[in-house]
Amino acid sequence: MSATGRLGLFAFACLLLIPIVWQLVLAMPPFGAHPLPYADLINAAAPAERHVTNMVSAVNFDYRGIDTLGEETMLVCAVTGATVLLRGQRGEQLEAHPGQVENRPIPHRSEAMLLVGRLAAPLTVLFGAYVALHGMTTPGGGFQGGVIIASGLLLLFLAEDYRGWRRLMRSWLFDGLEGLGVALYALGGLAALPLGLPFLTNILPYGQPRNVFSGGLMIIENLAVALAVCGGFVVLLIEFLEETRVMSDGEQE
Amino acid sequence: MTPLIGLLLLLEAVAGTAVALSRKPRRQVLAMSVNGQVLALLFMALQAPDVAFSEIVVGAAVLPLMFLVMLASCRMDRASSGQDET
Amino acid sequence: MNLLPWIVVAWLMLAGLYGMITSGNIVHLIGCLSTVQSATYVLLLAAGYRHGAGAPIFYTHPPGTPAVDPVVQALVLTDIVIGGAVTALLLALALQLHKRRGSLKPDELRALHR
Amino acid sequence: MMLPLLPPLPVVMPLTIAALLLAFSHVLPRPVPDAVALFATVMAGGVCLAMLGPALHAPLVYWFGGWVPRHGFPIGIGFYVDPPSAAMGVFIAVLFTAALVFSWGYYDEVHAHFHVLMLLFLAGMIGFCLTHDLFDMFVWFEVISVAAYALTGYQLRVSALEGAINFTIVNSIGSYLFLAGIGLVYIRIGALDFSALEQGMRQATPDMVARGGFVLVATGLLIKAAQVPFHFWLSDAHAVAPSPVSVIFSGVMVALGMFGLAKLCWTVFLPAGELTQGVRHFLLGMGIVTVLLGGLMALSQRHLKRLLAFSTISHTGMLLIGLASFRPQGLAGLFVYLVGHGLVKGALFMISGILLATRGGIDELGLRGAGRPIWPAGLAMAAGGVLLAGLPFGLMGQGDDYISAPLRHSLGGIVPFAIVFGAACTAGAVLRAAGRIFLGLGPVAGEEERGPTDEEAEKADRPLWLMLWPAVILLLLSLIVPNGANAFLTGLVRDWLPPESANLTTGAPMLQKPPHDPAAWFGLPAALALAAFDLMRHRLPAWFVGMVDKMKNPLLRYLQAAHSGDVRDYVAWAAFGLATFAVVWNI
Repeated sequence: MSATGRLGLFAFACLLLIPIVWQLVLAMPPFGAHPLPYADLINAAAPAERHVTNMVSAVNFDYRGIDTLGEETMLVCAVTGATVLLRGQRGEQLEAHPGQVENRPIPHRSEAMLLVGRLAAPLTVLFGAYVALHGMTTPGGGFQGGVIIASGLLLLFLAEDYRGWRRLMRSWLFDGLEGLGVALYALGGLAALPLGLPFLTNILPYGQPRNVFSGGLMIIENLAVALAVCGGFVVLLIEFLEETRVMSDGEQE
Repeated sequence: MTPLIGLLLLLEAVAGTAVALSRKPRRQVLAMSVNGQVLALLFMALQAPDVAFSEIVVGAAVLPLMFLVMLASCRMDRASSGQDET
Repeated sequence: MNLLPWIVVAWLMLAGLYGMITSGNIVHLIGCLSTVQSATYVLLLAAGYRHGAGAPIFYTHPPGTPAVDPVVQALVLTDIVIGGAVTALLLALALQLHKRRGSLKPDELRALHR
Repeated sequence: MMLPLLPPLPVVMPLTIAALLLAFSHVLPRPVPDAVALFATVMAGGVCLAMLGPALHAPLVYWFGGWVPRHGFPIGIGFYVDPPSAAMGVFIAVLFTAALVFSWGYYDEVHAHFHVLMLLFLAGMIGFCLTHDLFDMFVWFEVISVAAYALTGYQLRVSALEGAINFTIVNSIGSYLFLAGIGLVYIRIGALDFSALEQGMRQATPDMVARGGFVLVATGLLIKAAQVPFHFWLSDAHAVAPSPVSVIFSGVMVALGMFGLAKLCWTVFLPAGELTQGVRHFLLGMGIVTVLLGGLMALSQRHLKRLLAFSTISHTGMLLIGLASFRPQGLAGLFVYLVGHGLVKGALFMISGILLATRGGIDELGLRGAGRPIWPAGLAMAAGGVLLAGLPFGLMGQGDDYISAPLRHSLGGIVPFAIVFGAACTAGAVLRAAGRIFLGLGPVAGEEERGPTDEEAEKADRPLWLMLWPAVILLLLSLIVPNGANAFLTGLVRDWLPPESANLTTGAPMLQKPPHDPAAWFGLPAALALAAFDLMRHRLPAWFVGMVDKMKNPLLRYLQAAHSGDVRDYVAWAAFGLATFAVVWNI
């Protein structure tokens, strides 16, 4: 189809859609003032039943915990897929080779940059850990914390040069972290089965509300998500950054 | 609260449209980052701090970074194969 | 005012699709997906909003105070992960394609195609 | 005694094993991932089989985390193992087992990544079948999709990458539409569990918002099920994925979209009274168009896997026809046809994989006569072609009967014609390819011989028998129709039917065994005629060949042009499809 043909088809579709969408908009329940039975049920039940204060985490890790397992699974699929695609025949055994950026002078690494990187990286990782840890009580949790930790590790890249960074960041380590995170999530859920209880039953003591260690099994699942997400995103970032260096002679795309 | 939400909704409509209409990939990355930040503000206003947090981390930081890395890689590739375009 | 969220959702969806259809570059096309996805975020969170209610986090205010819907927030969190994962995968695909074809413009790709 | 604990296992077990495989992939010796993946798949299938028997008496309901509904309102996520879902689980595991045997030892380069992806793919599929929650369904469908995107581009060839990008973009749009639909449904009903949704919708009077939600959810599923005009991505993706992956794609992944749509329609939207006559006719029409178009396109392909991909489109259209009749017979036909087609098409993709591996090509013209040394594969391919023709035996033939029986006279009697037409085209295409590749028939004049083909080959270090016997077993399985099939099908569909349709008092079977469709006998002769026309055209009188070409070529050229490989076209078509669907719904 030509560009005009395409646009014409789309315009025709819009012409059909817009009146319907408008009708739909008019029929929508009033914004901010319609019943939310599911939400009310959870908001009323979770603080008492699970001793956590962050309802979103309660939904994610307990009431609808299997969704999160599926979500981590999907993340593993995507990361594994991206790894396969990017690594290709690049091969891993060569990753210790120094990377050089082509057609561009290697940027001079100033002392300030090095200092900022070395200071900011651990701080960011620490912040990520804090966010992950407080998932049961305040906004945040394993997912957000995991991504922050991953980006903290990326900051190390600014401080170390490519070779040093790559020496620290071994793919197998983060593959392992990712896999173990998901496995931990699943095993945490399976732990209830020998007792004759359903998958993901929260069999651990719930702790005190507003305490970091409240929520029982949710703490484990939260940790598992943090590991999986951190591992997954680091692998992604490594593989993408690998792409910015040239292939050495022995390698083929 | 409501005027703020209305304002942010309009802002999001603009930011989202900007993402779709920024034809040059590198400008689009910038638009995406802005879009992520606007979304995060909107989510804060909609009382969803958890989601705002994720959106800031993923939508406004990590994903644009991946786009940038990808574009950088393409540029290197192009430079090495002698073609030139942006 | 009450209709604004839904109008914005519809607008974002159509704008994203329009961007994709008129796109001249696969990377741009992938970026447009994020506009479509923003529409779903806004729809879900607007669905769970409630006037005058606080965040569903009972840390400073006690349980029982009105709060917005935590379920949709959990759904959007999942959605964000999905979006990020799919985008990363798409970028990886596009990157490899660029290495092999030297172009990411659909017209050029198509010209070389059959 | 163990039974109540079983439902999560077919999902959680492969998933855990995959995660552990990934974690330890660096230290595992080569055959371990193969063996472990096969073991996990067989176990998952075994668990589904173990649940199927009890489910025929009463569905198993499983609430994750022990969150049983509170005052009748679901608070967590449930798995609902009804007979169709358990049976699907078994079927999926069978197909995966065959594919894994077929690919044994093939993927050893990149750690265990292939096996990790396949196991997650499997877990996602079974989760999608068993879940009873709309958003959970979405999550598992995303798992399936993302695994599929990754597997499509696995071989890093240009065509594979392009196919994977088109696949990912179109299906992502489908996902977002699905999600937006969930949002609309949630905003109106405030629940996500299927039963709660059904009740909520029944109470809400016919409502624009819930209906809009359904349109979006259904469109999302129709995109994944590759119905016209949402089908464009399929031929790009299935033609380029590694053969064992194509087996799964065509065998069950596309059909799963239809399975999900059928489940939602029958258990949620139909009882809630959301399906008007107009919508049913629209879906029926869409199915018919898909059957016809898939068949025509299959006939005009020379790339064998692309040919098979278009035939998958045609046969998935059959499933939609079965669904759109909204009769118990049609539903039963959908299941039977789904399984039969999956087995046959899986076998055919394996044979194309064998050709890739041993003959180093996939182009029908380029391979002319090259198949003679591996003639057993040719026999299997011909058998597969004959089965596609829809003769009234085997699972596909049975499914044919069930699907066409309730529709013999609707829409002016076009349905039986469309079914025969689609079957004849796809079977004719496969038989023609088999005749050309394995018998060396149908010489083609010079220029065309070296057609535009990708340099394709798959690794050839596996013995022929290892690759061939899974295909043969799948073909044999598709022939088995046990005596009590109708009673089994009655049990299978009973759970989805609205309570009022069950004849509980008399205990008589609700599902009538349909008479054989007499039209089905025309499928094979027509297929043979189509194949013969192409293979023998140099012997036929020139005026006849010229006349036929003049009739079909303009149409085919137009269709070929529409399948441009440009993802922007596909997006525009998808928008058009959504718009027409919405209009029909709104009337």
